[in-house]
Amino acid sequence: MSAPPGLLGHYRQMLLIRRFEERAARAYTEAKIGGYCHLNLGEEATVVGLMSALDPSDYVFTNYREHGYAIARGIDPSRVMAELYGRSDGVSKGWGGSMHLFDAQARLLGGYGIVGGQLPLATGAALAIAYRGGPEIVMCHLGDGTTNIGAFHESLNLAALWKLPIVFAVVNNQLGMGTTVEMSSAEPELHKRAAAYRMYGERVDGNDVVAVQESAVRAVAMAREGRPVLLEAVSGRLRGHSVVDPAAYRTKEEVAELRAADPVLALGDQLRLSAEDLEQLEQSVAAEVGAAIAFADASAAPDVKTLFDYNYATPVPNDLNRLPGQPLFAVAGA
Amino acid sequence: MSAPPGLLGHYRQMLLIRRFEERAARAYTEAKIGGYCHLNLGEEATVVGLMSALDPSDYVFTNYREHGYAIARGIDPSRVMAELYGRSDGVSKGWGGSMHLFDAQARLLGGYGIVGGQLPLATGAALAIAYRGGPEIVMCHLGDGTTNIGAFHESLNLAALWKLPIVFAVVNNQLGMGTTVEMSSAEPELHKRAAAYRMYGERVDGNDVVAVQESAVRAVAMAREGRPVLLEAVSGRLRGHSVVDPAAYRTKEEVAELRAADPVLALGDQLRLSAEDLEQLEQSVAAEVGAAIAFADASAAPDVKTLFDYNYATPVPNDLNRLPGQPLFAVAGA
Amino acid sequence: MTVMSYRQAINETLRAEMHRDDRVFLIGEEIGVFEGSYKITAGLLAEFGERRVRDTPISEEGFTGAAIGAAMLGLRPVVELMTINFSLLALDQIVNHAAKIHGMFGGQRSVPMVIRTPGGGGQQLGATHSQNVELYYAFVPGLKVVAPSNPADAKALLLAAIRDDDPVLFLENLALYNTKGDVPDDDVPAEIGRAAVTRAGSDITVIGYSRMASLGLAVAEELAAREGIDAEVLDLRSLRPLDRETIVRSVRKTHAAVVLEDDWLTYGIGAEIAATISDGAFDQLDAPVRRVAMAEVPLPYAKSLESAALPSAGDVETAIRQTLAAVGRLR
Amino acid sequence: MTVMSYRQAINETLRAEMHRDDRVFLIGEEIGVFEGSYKITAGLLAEFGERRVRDTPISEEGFTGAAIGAAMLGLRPVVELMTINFSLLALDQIVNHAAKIHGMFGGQRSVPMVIRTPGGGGQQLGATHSQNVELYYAFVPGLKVVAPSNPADAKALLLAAIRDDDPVLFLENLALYNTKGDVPDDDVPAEIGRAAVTRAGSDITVIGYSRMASLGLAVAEELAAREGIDAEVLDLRSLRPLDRETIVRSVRKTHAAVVLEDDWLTYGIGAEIAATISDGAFDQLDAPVRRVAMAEVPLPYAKSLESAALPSAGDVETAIRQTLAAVGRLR
Ligand SMILES: Cc1ncc(C[n+]2csc(CCOP(=O)(O)OP(=O)(O)O)c2C)c(N)n1
Ligand SMILES: Cc1ncc(C[n+]2csc(CCOP(=O)(O)OP(=O)(O)O)c2C)c(N)n1
Ligand SMILES: [Mg+2]
Ligand SMILES: [Mg+2]
Repeated sequence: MSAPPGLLGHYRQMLLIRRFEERAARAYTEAKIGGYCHLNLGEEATVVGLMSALDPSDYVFTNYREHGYAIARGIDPSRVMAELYGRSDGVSKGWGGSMHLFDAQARLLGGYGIVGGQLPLATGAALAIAYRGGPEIVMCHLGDGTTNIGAFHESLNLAALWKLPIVFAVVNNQLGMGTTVEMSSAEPELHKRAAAYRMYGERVDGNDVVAVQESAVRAVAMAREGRPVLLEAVSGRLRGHSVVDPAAYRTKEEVAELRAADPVLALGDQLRLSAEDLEQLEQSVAAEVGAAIAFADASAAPDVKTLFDYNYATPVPNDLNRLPGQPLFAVAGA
Repeated sequence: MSAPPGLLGHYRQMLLIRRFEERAARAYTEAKIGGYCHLNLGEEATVVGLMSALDPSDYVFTNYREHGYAIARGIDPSRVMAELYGRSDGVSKGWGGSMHLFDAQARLLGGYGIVGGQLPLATGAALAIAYRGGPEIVMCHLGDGTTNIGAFHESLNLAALWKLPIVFAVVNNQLGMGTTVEMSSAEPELHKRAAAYRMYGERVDGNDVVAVQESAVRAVAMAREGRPVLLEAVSGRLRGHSVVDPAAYRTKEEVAELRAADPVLALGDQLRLSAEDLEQLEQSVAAEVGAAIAFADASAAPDVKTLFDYNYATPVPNDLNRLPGQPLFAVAGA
Repeated sequence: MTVMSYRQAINETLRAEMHRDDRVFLIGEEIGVFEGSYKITAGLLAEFGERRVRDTPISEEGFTGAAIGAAMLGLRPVVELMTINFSLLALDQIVNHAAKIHGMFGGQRSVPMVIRTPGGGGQQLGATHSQNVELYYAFVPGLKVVAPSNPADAKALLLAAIRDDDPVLFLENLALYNTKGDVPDDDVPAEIGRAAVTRAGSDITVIGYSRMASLGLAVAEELAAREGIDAEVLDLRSLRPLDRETIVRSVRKTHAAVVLEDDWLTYGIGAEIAATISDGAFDQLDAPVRRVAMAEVPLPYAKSLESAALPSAGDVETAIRQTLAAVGRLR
Repeated sequence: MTVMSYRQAINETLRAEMHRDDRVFLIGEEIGVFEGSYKITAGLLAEFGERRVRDTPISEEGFTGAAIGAAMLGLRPVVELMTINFSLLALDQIVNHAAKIHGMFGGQRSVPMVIRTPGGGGQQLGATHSQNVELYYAFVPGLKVVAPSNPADAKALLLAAIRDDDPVLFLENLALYNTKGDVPDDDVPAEIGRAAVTRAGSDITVIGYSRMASLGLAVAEELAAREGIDAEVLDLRSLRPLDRETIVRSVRKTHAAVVLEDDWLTYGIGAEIAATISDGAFDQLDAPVRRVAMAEVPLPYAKSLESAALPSAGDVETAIRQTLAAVGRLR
């Protein structure tokens, strides 16, 4: 193949995320996946660009729109899909679902469904690194809408004040559900909010994987020196907020614009791959996604006997392991 | 007297607050006042300068360090002192105490003890004004330490986004309890935090009542046009965080510096009052404070029968009006 | 009477109240352009415009507090908190401000506002999105908490809540939104603080609220039809104030009780109901009050585990049968 | 054994644990330079430096969450929340994050942290600063909640909490800080999840925790000395898990119970205790369980009202006497 190997690798990863997400959407309509399911469709360049800047020893905290990050982190897509299926071989053993992917080994420390909930946690992880004098950094992803919640302010202030090794990466897809960034942020150029903390802030084109990677590498290097960064990558969301959202609030023009800026197609064009190479790539990706589906389908649902297995890390007496129909005390006469 | 009448009025008000607070401190040590008691000593120029910019129809939301604001609002110091005494003639009928002064008539809508709690409320009051198309504005006071809490971020963003008629006035006494502004705010020039909301921010010398008034008048005018403002007045706290805090964390030099910058003394000097005029002023202020103490002392403690009087504005059945020793149901055999 | 869904009952009541009173306005995340995460506010932005239907940034604490402030100035905001799980971020504003302002300042201002929010599990939303934490509000003096279990009550209680001068938490339930029922066409507000006897009976008292009141009624009807078990069913409707009188009166008649709740057992809402019964009907109770409640775990995503952890019709039936057996009244 | 205050017991235990384990560090508002709002951390900044004693901005949600994140990486933070009232601002981090992380992710990481915070009224701090909302934490699976009532337990439970791998809320009480008692010199952690019988007796069981356990014991001792009433007193010590076994065992012996709590009655901690007793000792209970609890108002500032609203020794005595009278055991 003719493209630079690094970039080709990015492309394959972006394509894998694309096909994984499309397949997840289908599985959702087939009722194989339940709950909420938020996809990274349209954000692939941002996802891959950001994650490519990290060392394996770095930590990642992210939100509920995180399948792509897990895959880009090198976690087996089969274990990700199994989690979406709620199966025991899922990354979170079926306890988390789409919104709560976690892999301690890969140092992907969640997957959080409460908007902004990951920010203080990530800040604390960075504090732990600084406390120990470790060389790692934390990358914490958040959406544009998330910059308006109190935890954003408190976390960035703490990180800047304490000079923590952390990159706050805003994935600005310009919408929080149906609300535009202009409707929700009084300063819609989100990287400028770094000023409130004397923090370095930067905006990058989130559809350009190379640009994102460059910015992320710079940000990660700063963070490693104890200078936290607010990095904003601007992209778009190709579908609704979650699988079930038809996104009726978007005009045809907007959708057309988004399609035209599709980062996967754009990188594909840029790479000038032959039809053959492209086909081969698509097939290898399809095989991987197919294997993930097969793996997820074959994996067992968690056994009800395990319901109380994770109550506490340190077991204690008098913990109540009772199913809803069971009496609190032995029933007389039953 | 030779000084401009406006300024003399300011001086008298500042002196009244000074003497009121000193007397309150004494009453606290005499156990006439309980709970926490935070004084405005050292902040008199800021208090009077800010409040002088308001119309009577404007609304004020403030925090637990608010005796001075109540007095500057024209509320009878006797009713303020009676509240500190926990008496039925207090502005909050003895229910609030020092931290929770409230006078609906004077449009001083509290007095809040939770740091930052007043910010969303004040923002909502401004929203109500905008909703009705009224000409009023809201002034909301907060301390420097309060700029680090989530509610600050959320409130300023809402106010800017919705173009609300509100002035956020940061009373920067450079300390939150024992923590310096540099230890707590990654951007210690607090007015600059307005940038995160494309809001106008300004810093003024809080020891200069004329400068504070000028800035406040400008801010209030902007707010009245739907342009919220973050106004920061820098002053100092002459004593501890509350009456019981000896402020051991402060060096002698710092204290000396604060004393040298005492805004009441400075304005007194500037006004070049004759010893006679000064004495007369002191006496009239002392009489007012003395009357406040006498009034508070004479006011009755709230009757226990009134304990459940404010449970609900709209009464409903089955409200539980039970004292701690009373049974839930009639006691058999009792 | 019109048959409509719980969702529709809320939507129409909001619309009617907004027409009736200009002080009533809606505020919350995604309630306008998006028409509500659960489409409760569908059509209202188009009908009333942005002044009356205010989309907010993701700032639960900020906009809930702003609604409190607006209420202090005499408006009557109806806040939507997308789910009760997110209300934890606004808890300080609700508990330390909305609930306190009337009393703490000696009754000078009230806070006439409604906070609408759904609870409920069973949708595979995982541990942070499937909680029933109405307890956090029902515990707090100064608040009122209502929890309709059917469309008619949704209307009547929402009318009451909007017209009440105090802060009212109006608890909805994800699992009820699509349930249908008769709704009176007239505007008759319910009385906050009163439970309802939704089925009169003499064998045992079954007590619930929200989804569990509806489930309890369904199970009771089935047991009556199938086996002639004659349960009395109470729907609490109001969690604060709590209608102890109606509860105790019923149990003094039936001499047995089962309490149904969708939250965790230990310290859950049912604990107060059980304690109240054991106190007020002490000499009339023939068996311990049985509580049916969620398993005490963060609710898992996997369907197998989630189903096991949540109270089902079968669990309710088991509890009723075992309690009747204990009092020797199982036919 | 050394006689020391509750405050001192906590201070010394923190110091000892910090010496023992470098992963233990303190984080909170005003704990360093200011030495703690209630001086619990006095001397520790000077001894351990800023790395181990971290003063924070006023950001309850942020620094509590940061402690959780640090715990996820293996540190053992001890958070001070200045009072439990302010914990409401950190509630989402505690309930939706600290309590969930172990279970929701399938047990991959635990959150070994302690949150120390005092509750309590009676200091004329007003409605927002005088609450007892331990219920909010005791209700939540995934958390552990302990509440020492005396210096020895403060030490033993704090040792246990710091060495435990789960998030533990360690409830202190403003009214107890200056109380003194014998404290063992050895480091023997308590077992979390066990109540203590602080006075053995046969006439009635008196149950409390934190301040009310200490008050209950004092009243029981006085009634014994004065009138020969022989009450058994239980100190719950752990609110989650709740030691139902010890509670039920005692009441099955004494056949009567009074529950003491400093929070609001309806839905308060005592409701679960009463419900548990009525269930587990149903056939052995001779009178309704009596609850002594706060009046259901936002606690007023004025001393006259505050005193009336809070449970006193007199209230405890009344409840005990009336319950004994009800069972015909008042001598
Ligand atoms: C505290 C909280 N409030 C509301 C929600 C519901 N919610 C889930 S995602 C979302 C929008 C988030 O927007 P953004 O931060 O831009 O992220 P995106 O979904 O676009 O990736 C909202 C409001 C939530 N999960 N948590
Ligand atoms: C949410 C919350 N956290 C902590 C406190 C305790 N507290 C009261 S005042 C204060 C310092 C506030 O500092 P600042 O905002 O600068 O105001 P100042 O007291 O200097 O006027 C603190 C931490 C509180 N009342 N509320
Ligand atoms: Mg977005
Ligand atoms: Mg200050």
